[in-house]
Amino acid sequence: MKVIVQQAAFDAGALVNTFTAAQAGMGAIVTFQGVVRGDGGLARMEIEHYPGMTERALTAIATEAAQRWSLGNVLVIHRHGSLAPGEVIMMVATAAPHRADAFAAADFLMDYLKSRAPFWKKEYAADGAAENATWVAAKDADEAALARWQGAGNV
Amino acid sequence: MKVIVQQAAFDAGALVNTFTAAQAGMGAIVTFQGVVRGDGGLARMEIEHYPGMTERALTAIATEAAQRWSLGNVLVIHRHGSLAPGEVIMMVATAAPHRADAFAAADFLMDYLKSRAPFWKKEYAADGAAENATWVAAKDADEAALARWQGAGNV
Amino acid sequence: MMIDVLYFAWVRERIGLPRERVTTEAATVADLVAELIQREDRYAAAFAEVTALRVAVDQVLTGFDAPLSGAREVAFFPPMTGG
Amino acid sequence: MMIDVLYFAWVRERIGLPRERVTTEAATVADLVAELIQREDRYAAAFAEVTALRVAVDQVLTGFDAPLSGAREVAFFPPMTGG
Repeated sequence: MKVIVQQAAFDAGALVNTFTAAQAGMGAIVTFQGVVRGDGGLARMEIEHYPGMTERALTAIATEAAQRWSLGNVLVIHRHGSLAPGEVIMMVATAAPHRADAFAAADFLMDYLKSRAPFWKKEYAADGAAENATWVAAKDADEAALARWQGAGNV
Repeated sequence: MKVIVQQAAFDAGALVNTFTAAQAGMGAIVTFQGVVRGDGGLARMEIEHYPGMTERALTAIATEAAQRWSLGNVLVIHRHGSLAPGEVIMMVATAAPHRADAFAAADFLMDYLKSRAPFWKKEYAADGAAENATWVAAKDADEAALARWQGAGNV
Repeated sequence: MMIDVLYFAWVRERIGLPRERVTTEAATVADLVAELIQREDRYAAAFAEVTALRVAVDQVLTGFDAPLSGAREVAFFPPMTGG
Repeated sequence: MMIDVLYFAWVRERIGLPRERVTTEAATVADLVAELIQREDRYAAAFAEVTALRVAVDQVLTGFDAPLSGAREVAFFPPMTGG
């Protein structure tokens, strides 16, 4: 299990290949990448996080996934700082003997990461003015999504 | 939408990066990779397919996914011929504005690809003897999995 | 009419060839299977458990009751195991 | 006792600083919030809608009724929006 929090861009494809090559006996690899959308004239976003707690929270979520499903490995990488539209914000990867576990675990990781890992996004419009920047509001749907996982997996 | 059927190995990471970079306004990229497992002393597998129908079936499945969910793009690549344990058999990638659609579409693609695209696997043990090679049997669970998608998405 | 008949995986192995051109007046896939079974034991062996087989007419999955009128290509194979 | 109090996102912006060391005898997170609100308007503004906030004690998410006994670090922030 690996959890990485960094400001720098990462090569998602290279990470995926390394992750896949490191598995033994895993028939299924699922990845999710979150990408900055340029909707509504977004120029860039700033991602703030809580150093220390971020790594703890991501590790706890990954550990929970590994307890619920039969997984060979889990990778979580999440950026912070300034990101432009089209940039990859984060990625999760799961390896499992069977595809249902790999899919469910990746889906679970995303739902929990969104609502339980301490990241906050601030969006800057094209004029870049700080006074026009707005914090992204959490969606009720994101919190509601967690209820899907009550009793899911080997719990 | 892109469907590729080939014998040669492919660079999954490079394909993922190209796929991700080509999207506009898509916030979510999901990939699934199927990998040859070396269970029970498997030395290699041979994947037979039905040239012509394979591409048609994969295109039909990808088109169905694009009709059911709000997707920006779909990629399906599947190998045939001889593959050793650890080799990547196939990959699907989906791009969507939102993660729920990207996950559901990838999951759907895999279920349908497994039971509706004309590929057949034959497994060879370490001795490599053709008379000991066995065709992989379809699982009842794979057929049953299709029922999950009754009415799922925008249908 | 002339139809290309294709066999895949263990159906191909049991019959011993990947494809052949068949002259037939069969109205449906099931009629064609009945004709093939009459030919030789290897066909009978391949089609012994027809419920275990899948069929495609002109590269589209269909049922054994599908009509063959106008069909150019019929393929028989076991359930798929891709992915 | 001395506790490091951290603020993130718009909570940080309203209060105007990312962290501070606070001397308090508050028994719970809610008691600490009540003390902070007394200090200055900017705290009152930040904690006006306490139900819209999340709290972590020693880097673990918890509720506002959580005890502070032995705590070294308390953080206040809006609901997370990662991913």
